[in-house]
Amino acid sequence: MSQNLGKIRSPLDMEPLAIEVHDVESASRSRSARNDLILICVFSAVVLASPWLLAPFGAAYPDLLQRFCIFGIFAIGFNIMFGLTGYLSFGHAAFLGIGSYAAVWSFKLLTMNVIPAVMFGVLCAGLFSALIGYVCLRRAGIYFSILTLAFAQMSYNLAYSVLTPITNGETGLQLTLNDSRVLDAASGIDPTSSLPVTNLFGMKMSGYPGFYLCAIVLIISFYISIRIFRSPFGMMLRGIKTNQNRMSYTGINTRPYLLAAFVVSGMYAGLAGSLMAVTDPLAGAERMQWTASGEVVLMTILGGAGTLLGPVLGAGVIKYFENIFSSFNAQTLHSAFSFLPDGLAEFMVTITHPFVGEGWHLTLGVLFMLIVIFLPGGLMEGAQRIGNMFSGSGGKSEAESPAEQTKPAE
Amino acid sequence: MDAILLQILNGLDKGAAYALIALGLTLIFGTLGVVNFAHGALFMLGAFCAVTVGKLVNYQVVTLDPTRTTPWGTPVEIRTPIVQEWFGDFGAFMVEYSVPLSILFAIPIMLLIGVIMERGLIQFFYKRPHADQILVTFGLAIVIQEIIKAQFGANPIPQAAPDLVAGSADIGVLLGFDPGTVVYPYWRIIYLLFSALLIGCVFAFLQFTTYGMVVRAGMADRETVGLLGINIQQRFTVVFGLAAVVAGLAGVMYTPILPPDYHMGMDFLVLSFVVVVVGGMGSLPGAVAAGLLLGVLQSFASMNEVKNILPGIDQIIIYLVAVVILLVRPRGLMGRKGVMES
Amino acid sequence: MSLFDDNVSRRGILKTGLVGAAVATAPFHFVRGAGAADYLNMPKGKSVIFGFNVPQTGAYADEGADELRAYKLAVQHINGEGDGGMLNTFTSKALKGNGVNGKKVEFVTGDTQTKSDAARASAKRMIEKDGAIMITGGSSSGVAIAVQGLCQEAGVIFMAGLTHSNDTTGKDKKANGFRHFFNTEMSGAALAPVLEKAFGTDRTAYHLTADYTWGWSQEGSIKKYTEKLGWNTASAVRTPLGAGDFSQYITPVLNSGADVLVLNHYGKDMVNSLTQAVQFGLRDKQVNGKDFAIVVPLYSRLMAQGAGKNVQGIFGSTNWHWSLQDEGSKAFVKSFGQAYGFPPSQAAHTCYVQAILYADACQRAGSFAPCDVGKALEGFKFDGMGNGATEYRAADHQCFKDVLVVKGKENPTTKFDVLEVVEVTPRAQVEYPPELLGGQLGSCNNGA
Amino acid sequence: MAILEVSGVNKSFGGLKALTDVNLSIEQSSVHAIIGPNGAGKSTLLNCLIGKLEPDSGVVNFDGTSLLGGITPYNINQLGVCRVFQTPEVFGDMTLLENVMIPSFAKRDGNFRFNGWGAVAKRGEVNDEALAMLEEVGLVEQRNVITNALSRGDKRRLELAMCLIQHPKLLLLDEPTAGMSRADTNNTIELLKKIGERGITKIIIEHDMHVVFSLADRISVLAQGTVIVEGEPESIKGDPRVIEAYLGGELG
Repeated sequence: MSQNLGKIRSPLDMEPLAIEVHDVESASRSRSARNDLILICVFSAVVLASPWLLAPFGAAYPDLLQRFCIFGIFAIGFNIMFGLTGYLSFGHAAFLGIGSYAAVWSFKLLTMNVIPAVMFGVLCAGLFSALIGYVCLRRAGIYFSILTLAFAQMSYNLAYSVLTPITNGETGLQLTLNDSRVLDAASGIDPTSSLPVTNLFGMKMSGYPGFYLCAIVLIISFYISIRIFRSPFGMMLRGIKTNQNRMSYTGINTRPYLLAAFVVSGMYAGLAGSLMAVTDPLAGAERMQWTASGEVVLMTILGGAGTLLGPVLGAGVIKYFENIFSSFNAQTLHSAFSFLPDGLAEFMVTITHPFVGEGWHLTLGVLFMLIVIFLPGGLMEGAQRIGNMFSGSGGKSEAESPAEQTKPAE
Repeated sequence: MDAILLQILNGLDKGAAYALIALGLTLIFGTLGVVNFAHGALFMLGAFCAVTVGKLVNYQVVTLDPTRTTPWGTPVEIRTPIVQEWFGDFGAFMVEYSVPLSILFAIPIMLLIGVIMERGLIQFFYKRPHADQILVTFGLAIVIQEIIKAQFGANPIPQAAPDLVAGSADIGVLLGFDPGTVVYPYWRIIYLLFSALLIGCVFAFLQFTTYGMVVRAGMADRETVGLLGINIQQRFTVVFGLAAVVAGLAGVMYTPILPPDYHMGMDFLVLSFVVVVVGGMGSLPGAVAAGLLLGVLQSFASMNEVKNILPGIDQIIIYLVAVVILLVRPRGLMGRKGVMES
Repeated sequence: MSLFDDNVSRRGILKTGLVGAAVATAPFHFVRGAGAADYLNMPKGKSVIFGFNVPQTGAYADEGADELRAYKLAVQHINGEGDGGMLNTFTSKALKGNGVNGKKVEFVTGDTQTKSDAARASAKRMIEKDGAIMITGGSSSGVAIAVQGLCQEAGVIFMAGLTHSNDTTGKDKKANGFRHFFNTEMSGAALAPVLEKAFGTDRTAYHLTADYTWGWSQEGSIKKYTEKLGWNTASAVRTPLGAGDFSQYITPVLNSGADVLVLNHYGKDMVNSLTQAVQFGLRDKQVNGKDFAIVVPLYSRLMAQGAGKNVQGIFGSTNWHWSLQDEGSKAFVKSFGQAYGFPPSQAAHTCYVQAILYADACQRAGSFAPCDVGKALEGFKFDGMGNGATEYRAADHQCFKDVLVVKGKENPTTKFDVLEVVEVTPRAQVEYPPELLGGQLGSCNNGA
Repeated sequence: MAILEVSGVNKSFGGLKALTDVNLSIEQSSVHAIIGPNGAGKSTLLNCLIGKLEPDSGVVNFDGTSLLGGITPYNINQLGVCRVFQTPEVFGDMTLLENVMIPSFAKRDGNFRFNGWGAVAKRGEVNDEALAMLEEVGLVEQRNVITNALSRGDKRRLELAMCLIQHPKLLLLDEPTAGMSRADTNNTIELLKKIGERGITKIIIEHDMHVVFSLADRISVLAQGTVIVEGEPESIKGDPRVIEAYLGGELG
């Protein structure tokens, strides 16, 4: 790059630009590329090592770890729409559900191998999101949100009732012994007397292998999301978020950009949904309900919308709360505070009890309010503030890398 | 014909509830520019005002009778309703009419809750993005809901309408139908009239008081009103309180129709949001019209004749209508340009 | 408890420097452990862990809370604490009040939220993380079927809680799943004679049905048996789950010519639809010269309480009621009432019984291996658990026992005293051949 | 040769007539100023040229293509029309560099191109061109600053850069120097003159007569929605109708 810098001239044919500017610029460009590399490496390491890292927190069991990954993927995808374009979809859970149903049908009709199931799930979700996105993106702002909500609620209500032949209603679509599974049958895999399990070319996809599959997909998804963030496409999406009018007066047709982003994020949702079916081959209609869509909104904002890591972090925190806090009861609290003197332990149990077990929603509600009130940029903003605190109050580092300081936290 | 008439009544009834919640939502949005996801919770809190009053007037002193035991071997509890003990006939009257009486109780309580909410939380969010407002009020809604659940349990708590109006009226006779073909519960008729009255009061308040004038001006152009030097903050607080009272009273009066539980607010919230948007964000007549319209359509869609042709239509009709209206009329039935689009 | 003990011990290991070993083996515990043990989550220490998966939030939270109370009581009784409850009246005397197979029973809890997804997630957590040997509980058929499927795949026993749909032990039955609660087929068979006696054979019924598995199942069964009586079915309308206001579904009943309204609703839906039907004057109505009647085929005391006065005189069926006077019921009501101050619900009863039956089967099998326990449960005959002589039928893992037909009490003496037993329909009358409901059990799964 | 032909354009809002039979003919490479009192319809006219508003009747032809009849703003821009707004329309949450890169991409890649894989950083030529452009308007030092932090004058210069990088055929400037210091105004005039040398046709709406007379080749005076005078700057200066329009309305 640097050898042709000298030849670059101003578009208006003015004097050649000062070379130092370019040197600084290309250095910072390669630095940001290096930062991304470091980010993805650290991210991969943390994700793959999470069974060990999370053990002290009581979260190191396959089902929850899988959920962290799956909802991480879901939130990353949602963030591509909401974080980049600012369009708040309240119907993304529908695509997740569609991905799940499609994957389970693939298990039922074709094969227990996960590859076709995931592909089929992503494809179906992509098609649906293209369809719904095409209609909903005719409107912006809250009207867009309500349109997506309406479509998702319709999908949910229909899945719950008249579409039961496809969705098996409230019970959820399950595998049965008499499913055809034509590919498995053709390749001579005997139908056993008990239910078959999902596999990747013979490797069972439940438990830890299932987690590692999800983890690898999560890492790939994260990598793709970095690419999208850094691409001209991502820049256009951010431009739409910042000033959609200017975009059109700048010669950009925003709707295909939005639709592309919507479809990409719908496919992410479908991917997450099909992975849910891979790790647990049941697809329930509840995962399409508006509250499920609301959950991914919360995850994204909690972590930090528009940041790369935030949504994954938010998904992790919420799923952790849901699974761990709801399983606490008075007994566990007593043993947790048993190190305290009796009276104090009793007191601590009394004040914490309403927030755990069946009251875990209360914790969730309070947490959100605190985050939104004090950390509007989500957990990533919090992390950044703490980071700034430790690296001294701005000063040198800020001067060195103004880009990193002023861009949204990443 | 009789079936259609009944369905219209059903629809208006349901629609009135949507309209009352939507009215407050759109009032808050139009004046304060805040998307209040906790509005359903206010409706629910209103309903629980009635539950509280019901509990208070039915308060019983429990004494143990050691001479008799329950099947599980503990002494039998003797419950004495003290309100009736103390006040005699008036006490009985209070028990009987606890739901209508709750209105008197709910007005100050809801006003107070509204003011506390606005002063304590909402006012810090006027300038924040809508997403933040949605999130913080959603969090608040969850917190309120969980507190109510912890206090009153998860099951619905039925509230009886006064015996005088517990039955149903044969309104068909008035209109020339055969007796017994168009009967409708008295309480639902009362609810409908009450809602109309409440909507009327809100409009009158906005039309004829100086507060209302400021509010209307504020809905038209918030910045200008700010420049007039009027104490806009105080007005905002009052508007919020008013919206809370309207939602609360809707909740109080709805209790004999639907036994309240902690989750009822969320159930109504989503639909009310659809109503607000279909009516047009920030449009009060739009909210009322859309509420009633969607209520009636929902009732019609539930008729067997319709369901036989379009199975499942009753489950999606509201959303379907919302989609169609938003595509045909971009800003809802009566929305103004430029609201909430950027 | 187990959750935290686990953590504490793990921290201890870390401190003692066995970091590498502990950390390296932890995640593969289940994969490799499965090969090493005979079956999944084989208890190794002095205790065995039961997983209680009940709705703690959502529409059935109160039932879930009652279920949990019953489970805690059952655990106490199995471990020899408290007064022993129905263990004293249970005909099998295998349990000695010293735990099961010499191991103390501990438990973990999860929240089903009455959603299939959430229920499976919490069941998975209890199996994978907490090492639960058995999952039990729930208050909805959809959830029961979903969790039963999971337990079959994972290889643990599922003892269903309150689930009334035929499918649980019919179309969707599984070798690892067992149900004590009755089903809609039995409700229909038990209700029909009582309805005939009360309302005659010339009736036209109008069904409002909750639009999901259980609703359809119940609608089908009630239709089948009432039509056998000679009743007509005017219409069967599906209502969305959790509709809240049912007025738009009730008004068409008024002039439909029907003289009986069958409410195939449960929980909140039943409370609302019944209350509203009464408000619309249906109970005071005269059609075809007959008094209009409402039937609620599946009753629960908690719901009857919710509907208040509206349930008075309305027929339905129930699995168990606390006012029963047999020794088993009395013993259970006594120990439950003394512990919590109010009588148990049918959900509490069925859950308590399921926990005891499971423990007893393990004791008799001398093992916790699902296939051994399953064998011990299959065809098991017992009495003294509140429902008279009962059998766990081997062919479909469904308990067969007497069914209660109840009626809303006209003059309740306390707020718990809302239902009266009209008839105890003997088991023979509600029994059906296992092929009737279809499905395949498959083979049992030890998870190894 | 006229690059832009506006003839018989009418536009009313409700009962209010904003534009009445407006005719304009803009010569290629010329600088055409539109002046007039507040509320004369100047901005409305510009809005009709960029597709923000659709006139009720009339003809607007740019370089042989009609700009009316449902043609979208982005298509108009792709034809080579770019506008600098009175209140700067910039990407406030993005850096200056990104602000300039977006129009550059729009120029290069057309109104839509799904390029979600190649990194922006790999498109070195866009980056270099954007830097050069920022250098041009004197904002290169602040290239990594978030735009919202800029002063209004700087934002307008940035917006100018965003238009210039697209090499537009027609540049619409809506009060390009409003709110600028005298020094900044002079810089801007210099800058605009430089652009003039590149042959970009410009329409300028301006209240500052100093700016108008230093730049404009021709001037149209708009009052109450209609063009009352059009001519060379010298002839406009003394025209009594212009003075009357300003004094009768509001003094600019």
